Amino acid sequence: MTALLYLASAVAFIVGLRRLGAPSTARSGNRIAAVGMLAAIVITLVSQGILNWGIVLGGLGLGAVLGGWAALRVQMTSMPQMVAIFNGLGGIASALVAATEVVELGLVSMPAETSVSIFVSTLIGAITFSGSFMAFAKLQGILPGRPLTYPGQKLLNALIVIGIVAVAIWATVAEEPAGYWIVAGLSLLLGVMGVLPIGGADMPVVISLLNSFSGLAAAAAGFVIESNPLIIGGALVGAAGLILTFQMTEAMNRSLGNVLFAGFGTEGGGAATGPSDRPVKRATAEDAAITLGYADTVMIVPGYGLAVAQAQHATRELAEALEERGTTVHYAIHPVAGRMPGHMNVLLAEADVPYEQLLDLEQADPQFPQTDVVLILGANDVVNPSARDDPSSAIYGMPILNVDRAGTVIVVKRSLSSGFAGIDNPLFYDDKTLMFFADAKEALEQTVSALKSI
Amino acid sequence: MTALLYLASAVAFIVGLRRLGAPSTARSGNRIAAVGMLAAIVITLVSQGILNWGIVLGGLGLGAVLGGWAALRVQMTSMPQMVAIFNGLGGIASALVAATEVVELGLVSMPAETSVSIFVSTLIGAITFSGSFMAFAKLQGILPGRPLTYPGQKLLNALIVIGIVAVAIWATVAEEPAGYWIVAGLSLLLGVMGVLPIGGADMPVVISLLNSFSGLAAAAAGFVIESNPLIIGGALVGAAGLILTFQMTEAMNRSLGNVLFAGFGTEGGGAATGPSDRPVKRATAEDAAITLGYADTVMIVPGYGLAVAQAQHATRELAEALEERGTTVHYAIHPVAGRMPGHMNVLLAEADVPYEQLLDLEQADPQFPQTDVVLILGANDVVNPSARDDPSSAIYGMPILNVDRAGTVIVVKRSLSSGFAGIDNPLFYDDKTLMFFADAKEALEQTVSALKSI
Amino acid sequence: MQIGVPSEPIGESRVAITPQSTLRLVEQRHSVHVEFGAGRRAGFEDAEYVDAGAQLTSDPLPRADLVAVVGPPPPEVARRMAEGSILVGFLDPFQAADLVSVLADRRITAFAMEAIPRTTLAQSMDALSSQATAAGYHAVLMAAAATPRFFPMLMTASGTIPPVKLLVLGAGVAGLQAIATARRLGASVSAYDIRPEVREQIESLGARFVAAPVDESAAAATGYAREVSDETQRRQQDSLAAVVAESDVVVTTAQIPGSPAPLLVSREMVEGMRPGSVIVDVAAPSGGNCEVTRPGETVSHRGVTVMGPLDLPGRVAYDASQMYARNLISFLGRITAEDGSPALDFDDQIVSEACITHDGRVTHPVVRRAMGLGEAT
Amino acid sequence: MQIGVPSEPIGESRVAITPQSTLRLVEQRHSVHVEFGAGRRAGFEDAEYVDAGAQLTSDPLPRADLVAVVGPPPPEVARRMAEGSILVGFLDPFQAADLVSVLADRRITAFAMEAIPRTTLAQSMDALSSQATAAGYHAVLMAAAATPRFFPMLMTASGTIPPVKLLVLGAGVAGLQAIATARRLGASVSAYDIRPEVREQIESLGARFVAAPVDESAAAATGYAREVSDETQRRQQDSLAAVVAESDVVVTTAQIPGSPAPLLVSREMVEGMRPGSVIVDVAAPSGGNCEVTRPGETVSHRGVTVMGPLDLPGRVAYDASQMYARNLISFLGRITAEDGSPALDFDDQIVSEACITHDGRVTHPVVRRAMGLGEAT
Amino acid sequence: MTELVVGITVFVLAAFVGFEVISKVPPTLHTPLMSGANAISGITIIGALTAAGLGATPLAQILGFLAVATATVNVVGGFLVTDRMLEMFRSRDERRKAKE
Amino acid sequence: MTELVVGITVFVLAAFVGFEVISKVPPTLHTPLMSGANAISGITIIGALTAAGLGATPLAQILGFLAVATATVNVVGGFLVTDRMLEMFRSRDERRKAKE
Ligand SMILES: NC(=O)c1ccc[n+]([C@@H]2O[C@H](COP(=O)([O-])OP(=O)(O)OC[C@H]3O[C@@H](n4cnc5c(N)ncnc54)[C@H](OP(=O)(O)O)[C@@H]3O)[C@@H](O)[C@H]2O)c1
Ligand SMILES: NC(=O)c1ccc[n+]([C@@H]2O[C@H](COP(=O)([O-])OP(=O)(O)OC[C@H]3O[C@@H](n4cnc5c(N)ncnc54)[C@H](OP(=O)(O)O)[C@@H]3O)[C@@H](O)[C@H]2O)c1
Ligand SMILES: NC(=O)c1ccc[n+]([C@@H]2O[C@H](COP(=O)([O-])OP(=O)(O)OC[C@H]3O[C@@H](n4cnc5c(N)ncnc54)[C@H](O)[C@@H]3O)[C@@H](O)[C@H]2O)c1
Ligand SMILES: NC(=O)c1ccc[n+]([C@@H]2O[C@H](COP(=O)([O-])OP(=O)(O)OC[C@H]3O[C@@H](n4cnc5c(N)ncnc54)[C@H](O)[C@@H]3O)[C@@H](O)[C@H]2O)c1
Repeated sequence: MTALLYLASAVAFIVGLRRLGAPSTARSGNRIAAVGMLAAIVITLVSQGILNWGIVLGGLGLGAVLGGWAALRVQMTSMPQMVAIFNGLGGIASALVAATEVVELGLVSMPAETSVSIFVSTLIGAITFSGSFMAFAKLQGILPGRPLTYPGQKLLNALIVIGIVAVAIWATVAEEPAGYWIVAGLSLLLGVMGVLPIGGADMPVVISLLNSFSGLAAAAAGFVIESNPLIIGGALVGAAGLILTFQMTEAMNRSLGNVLFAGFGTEGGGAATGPSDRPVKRATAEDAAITLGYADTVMIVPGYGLAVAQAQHATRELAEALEERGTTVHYAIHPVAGRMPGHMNVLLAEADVPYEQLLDLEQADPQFPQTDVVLILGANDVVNPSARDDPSSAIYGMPILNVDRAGTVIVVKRSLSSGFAGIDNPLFYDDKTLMFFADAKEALEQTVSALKSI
Repeated sequence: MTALLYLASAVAFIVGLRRLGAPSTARSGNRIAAVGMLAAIVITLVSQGILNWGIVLGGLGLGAVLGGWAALRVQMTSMPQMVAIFNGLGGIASALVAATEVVELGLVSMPAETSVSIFVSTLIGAITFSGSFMAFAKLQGILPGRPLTYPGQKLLNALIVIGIVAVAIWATVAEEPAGYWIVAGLSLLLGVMGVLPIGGADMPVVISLLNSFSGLAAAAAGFVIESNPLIIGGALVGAAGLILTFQMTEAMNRSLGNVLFAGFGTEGGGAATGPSDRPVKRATAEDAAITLGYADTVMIVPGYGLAVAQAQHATRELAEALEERGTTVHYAIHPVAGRMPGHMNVLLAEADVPYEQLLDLEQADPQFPQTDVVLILGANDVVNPSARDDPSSAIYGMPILNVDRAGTVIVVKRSLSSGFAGIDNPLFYDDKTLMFFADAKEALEQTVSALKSI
Repeated sequence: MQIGVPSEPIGESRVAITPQSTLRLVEQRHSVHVEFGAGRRAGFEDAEYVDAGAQLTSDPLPRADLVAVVGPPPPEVARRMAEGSILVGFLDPFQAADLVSVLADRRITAFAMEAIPRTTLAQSMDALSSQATAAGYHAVLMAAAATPRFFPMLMTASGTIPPVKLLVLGAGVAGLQAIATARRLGASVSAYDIRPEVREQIESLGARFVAAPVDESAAAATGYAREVSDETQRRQQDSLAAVVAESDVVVTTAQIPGSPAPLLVSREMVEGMRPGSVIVDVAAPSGGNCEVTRPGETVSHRGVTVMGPLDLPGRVAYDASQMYARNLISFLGRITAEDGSPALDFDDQIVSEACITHDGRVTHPVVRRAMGLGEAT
Repeated sequence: MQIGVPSEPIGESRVAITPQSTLRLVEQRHSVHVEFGAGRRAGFEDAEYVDAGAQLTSDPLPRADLVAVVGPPPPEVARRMAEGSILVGFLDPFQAADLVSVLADRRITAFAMEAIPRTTLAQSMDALSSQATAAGYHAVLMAAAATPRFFPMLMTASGTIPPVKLLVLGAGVAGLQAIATARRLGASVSAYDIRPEVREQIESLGARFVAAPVDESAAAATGYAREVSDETQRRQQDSLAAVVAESDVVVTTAQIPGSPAPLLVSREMVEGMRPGSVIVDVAAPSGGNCEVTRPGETVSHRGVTVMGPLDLPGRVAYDASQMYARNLISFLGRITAEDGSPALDFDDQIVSEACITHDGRVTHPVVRRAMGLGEAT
Repeated sequence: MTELVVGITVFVLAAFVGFEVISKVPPTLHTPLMSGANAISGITIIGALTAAGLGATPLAQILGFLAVATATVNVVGGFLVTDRMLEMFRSRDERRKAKE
Repeated sequence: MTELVVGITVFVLAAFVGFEVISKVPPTLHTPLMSGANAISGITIIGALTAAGLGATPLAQILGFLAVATATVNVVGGFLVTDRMLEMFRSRDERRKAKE
């Protein structure tokens, strides 16, 4: 009966994970998984004949208070750090479960498989713990974000790995618990050393990988105490975390190996640096699709790049797809967008964009504060806030579309290079701006198809 | 060790099934699953300590010869019937495994779960068997395709179900093998009676559902003989078959309940009847996408319906998507397509279709025999073969685009209704024609997005 | 057959046979005799005809078995044709009674292109459609050139220029082509026709349909509109007045075969338009749809320019001639045998309906009636 | 300020101030005095001016603090203006030396719209761009109306009509607009410019770029092209000859500020074109890009129609005037104080560069040089 | 844990894999996929082999023989027929080669 | 079957479910999904509860206590923080309501 109840909570995890993968179901997915977890805890408390109620309830209470407090207090921008810490604690918990087993039973006359499970659980759990805290430190700025490398680094790490394996074998054969603690220590060290050479911008990938590890650690702990729910939950997270890690590296156009061992990573990930060395937020077609798809009002600002990419048809297509979802779409046409008077009109008329959707500067500008998302397609000078803010700018005084008054700004262009006026655009580095680097036509086509799956 | 080898073949099934779901991987998926099956058979022969080698090898040999012969001889058009037969045999095999157990052990002092497993396996296996053969008979025309209904039908079927349950309980409690055979007989009967009221056109759905059943029967047999590979394989197919069944009914815009119990089904499915009561082959956006996506040369024939739907932009989009896949796309413009001279030119120019891709009647007509797929978008009269073949037709003698000389023809229009000339079009009933009933714009948009996932 | 191609009268820039169509005719074993300079005004040089296999001559008429013309020739052309020969072209038989008499007198078999039935089968001979296509296209170009405004919308550093509002009245072949051309140029286009089924066709070109009275029975079996009652006409004008008043350009194309064009835009409606507005009356040859129209002239009425061109297809002479020649050749296919000799089959609906005079008699029943002749026997 | 708007000379249909812009000026505390009928030819009625707050007068000149014109006024206009007042408009100072002298004599401060620097900031005053937009648009309409062919491709029962091949030479503001307009009409468009960066702009309008010599250094810092050597010109003509020969329509717009327009299409090149082809020379006002062009006339050379219109923007008078008036008002903003009184800040680059005469002296250095006056002191 | 519980756990997990493994399948693949899945359900053959191979009574042996034979038809025929159905999805290149 | 074999079977099947369950996830969901999965990996808490609840030696009890506490932080914090991240995906209607 207990086993079946555990199975039910495993099912909750599966369903929850699945729903977490799509924007519309993600919230409910998380809650379903949480309910499954609560059930698993209750089942355990009821069925396992707990003796040390004080310890158990104390631990639960302390953990719940700490976890809840941290989760509710953390800033939105520090979420990844928080996840790293939680993940590290989960990892160490698995290692501690194994350690308790060692403390209680020693390593004497233990079946090989149990011994392997114990060492795997400890190894992975400890790596997860120290690695996650390293990631936290890098993200939080406690450690420098740049990769920390030194000669012989890879050799040293390899030696640690060999050491762990050797000690583990010795400890098992010699039935020597001290060996266990050495392995635990070396594993903690390995976690630290492994994350050192990875750049701060790649930390989300590292955390995701360590998240997969913490699942594996839990599964290993499951083998140790012969508990199917642990194996199932652990394997689930191990596999899902791995897939997710690959998807993250893919979205960065990197390979996992490259992230872990290439010894760079200041670029890529959530941040990239421009010619002015300031970081910008990069977005993919999926990001653009989600941001646009959940907006109520969208303003499209076309520029010369739209003409170069001949993206007029794709633009109308995206607008139609958004309108079908109930979003209000307008176009803000700057008087000098493009390279000839009426350039944008020619293109949009060709794509059959209704005249009523076109707003000129005077009509569009008051709209921006009420606009959820502005989508800038290959425009640059005409949305450059320096014309408004920077008296030293060559275009100071030119009327611009004040897109930075809207909620979020997505800029589609191929690079950070400048437009006709040849000057840098502070808009790209704005906090509310997402840069989608691509040819406008391709970007739009990708966004349209991404929109269909959200 | 054996268990792990079985696990490996189960993995082969999983991977195989997954790959079967996408056109590009389907063939390899089928082969991977087949290899897994071969492995499972070999493992069984090697590990189970077979005593009756003659019987075993005889059965294997006979089955292989029969199955191979049938599979290689069957006409492409009779595939669904063949699948029905295979499926029925698979179902009965599971029932026979359970029966053997009963014959060997009787029902004496059997644990409740084993008894339940035996009855479930027999029930489902027998239903699958007789139901599948009924489906075969309907598809093959041995039985009439129309639903066979009579008053009290549902009541009778309900009585059979109650009878099965009652007898099974009695047999288990009374430890009476005769009861087993009664259950088997009633189950066979239930399969026959259940399929009777379902129309011939719905048979593919029935076969798919029975396919899911045969998986469940195998899983039940697995519980009987306590074999994990059977449970895994059976559960896999049971679940996958169920999902597939839902997808099939969804593609027909029906619910499963409606298919099984509504007592109709001459329409829908693969065939629909037109005003002239001749059947046409219906296609969905996915069918269109696959047919187009795997063609080397596509000719698009636009007509007045394209103009009505204002589908010119969507058309170019589809053409571009196809060209990206390496397909050659041209447009065949009939001189009087539309409602004014040059109607199609106006629209396609607006959508920026390159002039070089437009072929007039004289240029296009010789191309059709070398064209893989013709996509007709809201054209009717201008592709009506009566103008060529039927001297009594009002348009006899008008030059047409001889699209029926191409490999496959996809016609996109909203219904089977006639065009400007008000006459029926035999092209729609041609064997090589797929009718995609939809507004041209919507149809094209759906096809473009379907194209992305094949 | 010997096919003669005379120069058209002054004012007609098209030509009945082009060098390209000469090629085809020669292939079909005809010989083609073209008057010097006949194609010049349409953009075809004599040398091109020669290259295509035609003979140049100063007088193609007397020797020709068949004479191909665009517009109705002066009666003296008919007089100089060989007795028993064939004449094909737009003959305007209702207006040109004297021509018809001469044709009958000289036992000439005359076919009027405009009398060819507009059936599906005869589409390739439908010169009314092909020339209306040219007319509708050019009418919008004339309007665009005459309008002191931009057709398309432009948002520029010098302000936003709204698109021109263009209204098309009568959306047959010419009207639809006008809609398409105006839409290409970026105008905001509305259109109206009395036949209700045209609504869908207007919308299929991306234009708006103007809600004004439609007449379910307006479409006769032929697909043409019928003449409407004075009452209907008044209601039409009432409903259209507001739309016309806010239009910058109006292109009218409404016609009723065999009757004068319906009056759709009254003098007051013109006066309700903004100065600078433009009306192009494509129906001018049959009297015009606008009360102010003076066929063949451009008048300015209270600041509104009203054009009533009579030669619209001729302003696209090159392509209009190409299409016309194609139509003509397609019709010739109906009246010639394999070897190129004439073969008139009056059981063929197309041939019989197109025939105006044959064997000394006026054969076309409506023309007979118009000329006051009795029923044909 | 009292702003005077005289009627333009015959031949100029635009007007410097429109009723809409009158509204704005009145808002800015100016009073506007419009000569009777000044807007008539552009489609603006006197009543509209009155509604917008203008005063009608038979002579707006003597009382005006500022006189707004489109083209260079005859010297007597300057003579009748109040001493010390301001004149703004296209003044053509290089050609109109006598006007400039009179302006200087009467201590009039004269600003030439064409001398406003074409910087990013001055885009809203850039009347050269706005009027070139109108010119490029209308040039294509003229070409389309004059061509005996359909611009778009048509596949009909009367045969397939290929699209017209249209070539644009010089793709500045007018050229790009010509490309866009021709593309809208369905022509198959190619274009060429000597400045290499224009290639991308041409392609951004869906036209083909013609491979002919480009000059990396052609674009001066101003964004204008420079005059090229005879050698380059010959090479240009050689490379263009084949493209020109197979074009049905050529629109030329190449200009070099302050110099005569470059010769791109020689007489032989014209003779290499098919009869019926059309050339519209938008550069006619500065001499034309075609050797055959006679500015202000339409000539037919061996069957090729060559048009050299001088009043292209005036043919879109309504919208061209609207844009011009906007440009003018935008410039006025630079030379008036909050309260509407004149406030000339010659440290402002735009004001100083646009100024031709001030306080009795010719201030513009290039004009001084052209008039043979010494360096300004 | 009892065999039953293990069986149920395995069954549930396998069923989930089955559900998840079939994402949106294009209708043209419905029949081949059904056919392939059907062949996999022939896994019951290993039960049949055991039953036939170890059956003691003649009746059991006959039933076992039938079970093996029918299951084998299902397996062999099923995979072969699926492969034939999938001919059309050979890649462009394969087909080009085949055409030559 | 041994516990080990059962464990491995269950592990493999669950891993497959894990692989399949994550289809193409939009990048904006990467972090929340990671965070949610991380919370699920806190299932190790049931091992921790057993260890702490049944530990006999003081050391085991201390380690058990730590295990429970850390695992609970992971679970509680993980689910809560994920929920907060997912705020932005509330449906249009929910947000409209929230705005009012
Ligand atoms: N309208 C007129 O009449 C006229 C005439 C002359 C000059 N101008 C000037 O032109 C400028 C117009 O402003 P604008 O904002 O429209 O254009 P812009 O400032 O010139 O910027 C265009 C941007 O488009 C991007 N781009 C180019 N090709 C692209 C492609 N295929 N896909 C995506 N992006 C692409 C470029 O960035 P990447 O290279 O990073 O992709 C570039 O920064 C103004 O400075 C105006 O003064 C206007
Ligand atoms: N070109 C000319 O100058 C001209 C002039 C006058 C007449 N005609 C005549 O018009 C005909 C033209 O032939 P055609 O093949 O182009 O057209 P057609 O024969 O009139 O057929 C058009 C088809 O389009 C379908 N349709 C309508 N709306 C649709 C939509 N929104 N989405 C998808 N399909 C839609 C209709 O079927 P559903 O209702 O089932 O959707 C209809 O059967 C010829 O008979 C020709 O003689 C031509
Ligand atoms: N069978 C064929 O394939 C074929 C070939 C060519 C044309 N046609 C059809 O023939 C019809 C007539 O063509 P046309 O352009 O030569 O006609 P037309 O030139 O005689 O008339 C032009 C239009 O004016 C409209 N009209 C007449 N009186 C009106 C009124 N009072 N108010 C408003 N509109 C009025 C008519 O309905 C017509 O659409 C069209 O529908 C055309 O599609 C059919
Ligand atoms: N800063 C701004 O925002 C702004 C504003 C308006 C115009 N401009 C730019 O100024 C430039 C000139 O504009 P314009 O249209 O007034 O120029 P223009 O009228 O002086 O010349 C028209 C075109 O002819 C070309 N040309 C000159 N000699 C040629 C030759 N020998 N062969 C081929 N082509 C030749 C020029 O390159 C130019 O493109 C354009 O690039 C325009 O984009 C910039």
